[in-house]
Amino acid sequence: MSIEEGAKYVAAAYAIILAVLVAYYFMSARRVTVLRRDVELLEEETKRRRASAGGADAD
Amino acid sequence: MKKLVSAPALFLWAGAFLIVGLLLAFWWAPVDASAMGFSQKIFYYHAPIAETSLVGFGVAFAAAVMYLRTQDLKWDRLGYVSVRLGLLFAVLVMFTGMIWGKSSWGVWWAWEPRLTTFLLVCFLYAAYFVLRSVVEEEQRRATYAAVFAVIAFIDVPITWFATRLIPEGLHPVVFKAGDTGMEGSMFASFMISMIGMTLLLAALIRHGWQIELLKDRVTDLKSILGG
Amino acid sequence: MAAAHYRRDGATPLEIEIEVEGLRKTFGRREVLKGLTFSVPRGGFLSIFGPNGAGKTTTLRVLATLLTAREGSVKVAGHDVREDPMPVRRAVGFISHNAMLYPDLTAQENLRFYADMYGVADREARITELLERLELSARRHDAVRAYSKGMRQRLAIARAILHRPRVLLLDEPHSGLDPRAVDILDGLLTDIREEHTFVMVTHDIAKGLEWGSQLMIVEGGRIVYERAAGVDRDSFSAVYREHVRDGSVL
Amino acid sequence: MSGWGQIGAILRKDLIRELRTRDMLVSMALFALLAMVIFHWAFTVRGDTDLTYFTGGMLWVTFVFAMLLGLNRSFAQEKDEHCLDGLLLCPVDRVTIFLAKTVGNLVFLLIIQAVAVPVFVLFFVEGGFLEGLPAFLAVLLLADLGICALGTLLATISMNTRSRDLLLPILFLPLIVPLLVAATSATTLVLADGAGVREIGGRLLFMLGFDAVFLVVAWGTYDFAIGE
Repeated sequence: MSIEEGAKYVAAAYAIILAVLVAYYFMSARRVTVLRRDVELLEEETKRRRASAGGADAD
Repeated sequence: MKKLVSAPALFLWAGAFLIVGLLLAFWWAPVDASAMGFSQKIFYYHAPIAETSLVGFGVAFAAAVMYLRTQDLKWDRLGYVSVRLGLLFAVLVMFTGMIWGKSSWGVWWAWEPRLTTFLLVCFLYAAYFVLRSVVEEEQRRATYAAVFAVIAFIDVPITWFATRLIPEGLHPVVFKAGDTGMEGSMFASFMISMIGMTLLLAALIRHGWQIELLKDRVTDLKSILGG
Repeated sequence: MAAAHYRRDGATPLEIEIEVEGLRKTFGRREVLKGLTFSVPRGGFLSIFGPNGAGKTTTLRVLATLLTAREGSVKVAGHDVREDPMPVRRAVGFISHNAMLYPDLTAQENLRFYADMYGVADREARITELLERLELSARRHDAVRAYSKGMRQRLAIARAILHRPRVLLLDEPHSGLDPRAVDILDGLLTDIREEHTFVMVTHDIAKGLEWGSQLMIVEGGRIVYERAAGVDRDSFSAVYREHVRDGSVL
Repeated sequence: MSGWGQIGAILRKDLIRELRTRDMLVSMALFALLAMVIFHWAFTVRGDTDLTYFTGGMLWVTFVFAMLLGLNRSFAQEKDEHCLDGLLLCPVDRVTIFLAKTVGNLVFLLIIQAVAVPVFVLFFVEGGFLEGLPAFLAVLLLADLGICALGTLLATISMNTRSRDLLLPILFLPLIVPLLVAATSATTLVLADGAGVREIGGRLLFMLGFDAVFLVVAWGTYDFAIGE
């Protein structure tokens, strides 16, 4: 196999792999952001409920 | 300090090392003088990916031991994420290994010890996910998964050794690149790629772990709100 | 049977046999026991009531060392169940609605197996004694597969008290028994009542009140009601309905 | 009671049960003999094919799969009748249970091999066999020990899961491959090339190491595998 042919294989493989890994990274980064927001919303909701429930218990 | 090891920081470091490693490998390190020729360049990411895959399984092993000692589910999540990434890298090893095989031996697959080992490792860690999927109770699932992660990790070097017991002469053993001494420039390029790939794994594990922990938190909060 | 078998040096009549403090048990992220604290003196009989999923059986299995809880301290017969399980296992007999017998073995073979596991010194004599007392002598060489539910349950009792435990844990022992088997079980409980400390988990209010010297209602992993015995059935049922949301099961 | 006495008690119980019902042994033996016939069809490409070189592979593939049948059964009753709870209530080290079950499975495997190996040799091996017997037995024992130890550990895990019998081979086969490679190549060297203990020493040592490693691993993890 000539050097040019080999280079084609090698370059293509490296490009594909790096693309996969970088895409994986950004997908998981997005996922973290979305989940963080979900948790924040849910925590606020829990706090609000607890506040109102605490008021009811005091009666 | 915390900022320096956060996932984005790790990712940036990984990127820097990988790019430098790539440049060095293609423009600085000499073209291999043997029959491998230019395709030997694949070595600069094939071997780091293989090493990174094993690091992933090693992290899973450590997490499994931690889980068994503490019964804290966060270690189960770390183990799960590490196995998943280790397996992803192991599959990539097969992929680059096959390309190497095609470009230097002219076949897509050879029963060469290292490739065979990684094939078995893929099966082994695929079983980890099957095991997880058939245990409903969370604590039990974590315990079994941890026990299996310990067994599997110990089996990896044994498998690697066993594939060398297969009688030679049936298939040509061509793969000798790593065994011969490397030139300094080759070694430096190789090490930089290796560090970069490991940092990339660290960034991915951090994110994955965070995702699992956040998912748990969401489930908990939902059950508080729902109940 | 002589009470001397069960006495340990320095034992006083009111010694605490079972001591549970702040017991918490989680399955994964689901908390099943949320901090139980109770104790049973030697010779006491604790009846635990509560709806399904309240954590009654889990409590019993922690006492028997079948489950480990990471929070809280549990002592049975003077030994911590987590740190020192072996003496606890020797001190505990467990009777549940599952007989835990090998169907392909005969009654005698089953008892021999368990006797060897516990290291019962007078194995043959003890087995003969128990089989006679439980009216199973005639069928001792039959495979357990051929036994009726009641007979299996009687043999399960023999299995549980074979090694002369100090503490007996009963998990719904009356469930699924025919009236005749209930009579035999109750007769046997009467026989061994004096020498043992009991914890019984039950749905059966009548049986629980009949036997218990201490009563406890568990719901949602918490003790919601506790008192000494001496209460009639109607008022206890009222209490139960008051504390347990789905009290209608009784 | 000592651990040895308890191992004896569990072993005796399992043997009585098996000799009375024979459900494991009969299906394992029939499987091994059937596998032989099927291998003959599968590998005989011409009328005069010499299968000696395939005997090692055929033997160990057969035994590993036969053992999978047995392993699935060996915990079935403990689980179905809740006898496992009874066993765990006893004052017994969990490792003792592991050792007793491993020895029990080893006994069953050896019984099957006592039937199957002579038939295999008769059917497939051309030439002498007796001079290779010591080497062959060494391979047999070392491989059996590893198969039974690892198999018992994994069967304990799989019996507690939803899919039981389906899970065991998926966990067991990839882990046992190293041992299988060593046992197969050693057996082939003995049967086809007339190698003695000395020539296959490296492989024997490897199998010994494998057995030791997994006995230690089981020692450390069996509590977790069988508990809760």
